[in-house]
Amino acid sequence: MRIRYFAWLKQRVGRAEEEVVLPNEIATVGQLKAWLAGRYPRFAEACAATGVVKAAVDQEFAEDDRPLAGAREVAFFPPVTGG
Amino acid sequence: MRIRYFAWLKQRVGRAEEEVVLPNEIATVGQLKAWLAGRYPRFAEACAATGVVKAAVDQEFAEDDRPLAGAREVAFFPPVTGG
Amino acid sequence: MTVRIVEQPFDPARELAAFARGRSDVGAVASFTGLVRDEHGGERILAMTLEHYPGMTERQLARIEAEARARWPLLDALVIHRVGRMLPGEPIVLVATASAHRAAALEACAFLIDWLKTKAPFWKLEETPTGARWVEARASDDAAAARWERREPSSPR
Amino acid sequence: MTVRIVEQPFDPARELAAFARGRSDVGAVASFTGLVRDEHGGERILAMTLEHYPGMTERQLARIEAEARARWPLLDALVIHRVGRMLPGEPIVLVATASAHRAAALEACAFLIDWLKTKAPFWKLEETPTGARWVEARASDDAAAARWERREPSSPR
Repeated sequence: MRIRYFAWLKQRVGRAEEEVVLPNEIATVGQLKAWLAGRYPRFAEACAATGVVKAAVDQEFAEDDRPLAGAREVAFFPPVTGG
Repeated sequence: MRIRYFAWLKQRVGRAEEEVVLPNEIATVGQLKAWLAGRYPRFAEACAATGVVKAAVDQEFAEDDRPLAGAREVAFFPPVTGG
Repeated sequence: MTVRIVEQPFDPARELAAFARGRSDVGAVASFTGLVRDEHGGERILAMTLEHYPGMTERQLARIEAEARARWPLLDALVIHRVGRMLPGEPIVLVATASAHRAAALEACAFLIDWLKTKAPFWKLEETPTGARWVEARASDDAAAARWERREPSSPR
Repeated sequence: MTVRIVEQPFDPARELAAFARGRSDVGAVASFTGLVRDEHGGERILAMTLEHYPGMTERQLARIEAEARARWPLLDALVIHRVGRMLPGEPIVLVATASAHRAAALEACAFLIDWLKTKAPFWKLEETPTGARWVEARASDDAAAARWERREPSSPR
């Protein structure tokens, strides 16, 4: 599975994207977030603040309870600020 | 005093403007309207319908109770439809 | 801040290109253009003539524009209204507003066109294949303008 | 109906000149342009970089635009959003809408920019004299977007 990071989360994690092989027990966006937080302390910091880390699964906004089954790409990013 | 007519009221009255000398008893916009209605039957028709004849005194919108004292120009026109 | 009545065709894109140009304190520009349509109420429109009340028109537009500036923090505003005879596809009116942030620009632009439609002395005469007819005022325009009414002495009627 | 992400500067006036051109069924065109300001929160802004999520951005913009067309009788709609590094005074985004009557054009234009601001994956990085900083999302943008929320399955999140 491909994981992508945008804006300042990319800087916190130190990379724009990576390929990961998930352990079987990681079944939702929330579980993936927690798993990545274990690898990147500064990602964990961001996740500790409410509403600061948003996610998309296969380019669709997704909440923590969104299942990962079949997903090819998961992205994490701060709230959007375009326009 | 100068009286001006716009849009289809101008066509009804048959003129765009005229100079009139008002009888002393004509003191308000409403009285002027009634006086002009006596001269122009098709102006009278229009006045009979509610809200169809609007007025301005010296280029400011005015209601029927607006006094005419000191006024130089009174205009009558249908509701505006610009923009 | 500019209000103009014009008798010749004007180009909204060209006006917008010049509007608020070179001002880097402007973060938001909103615009509205009204154009002559080729159809109205099921009848074909061949041409449209805008009559107005010279003098009062400019006064009312200036007043409406001043009211917009009093209500919103505008950095610039522009109102151009054409008068005379025009053809389908030609612009009748352009309203543009500039502000630091978008809410002021968007709201002031809607306000300006809503109030212009009910408070500025213009009248539309449509030419159809069966003759000319004066456009009737619409209750929906009064309702749109009333959204912006406030009970304050400063408010233009 | 067009949605474009562009990496080079674009000219809103030129885009508007081409928008809905030659269509005499259009009676109303509304537009909104967002530009880079030279100041934010009391600090001077030297430049702004817009990052986005290629693929998802286009998808979200197309969805928002389709939602606007479902809600209002639009004859045309245009969304152009720039990405990359830009300077104060340069346009970031252009939204334009065309309809027969003004309410649809004005409302759809406000809707498009409000939803774009909260539902399209763009992020702003400001360069100031003291360094670069990511712009924080504003609660007022969420509030503006929420005005347009409806509890319907067709509504994008």
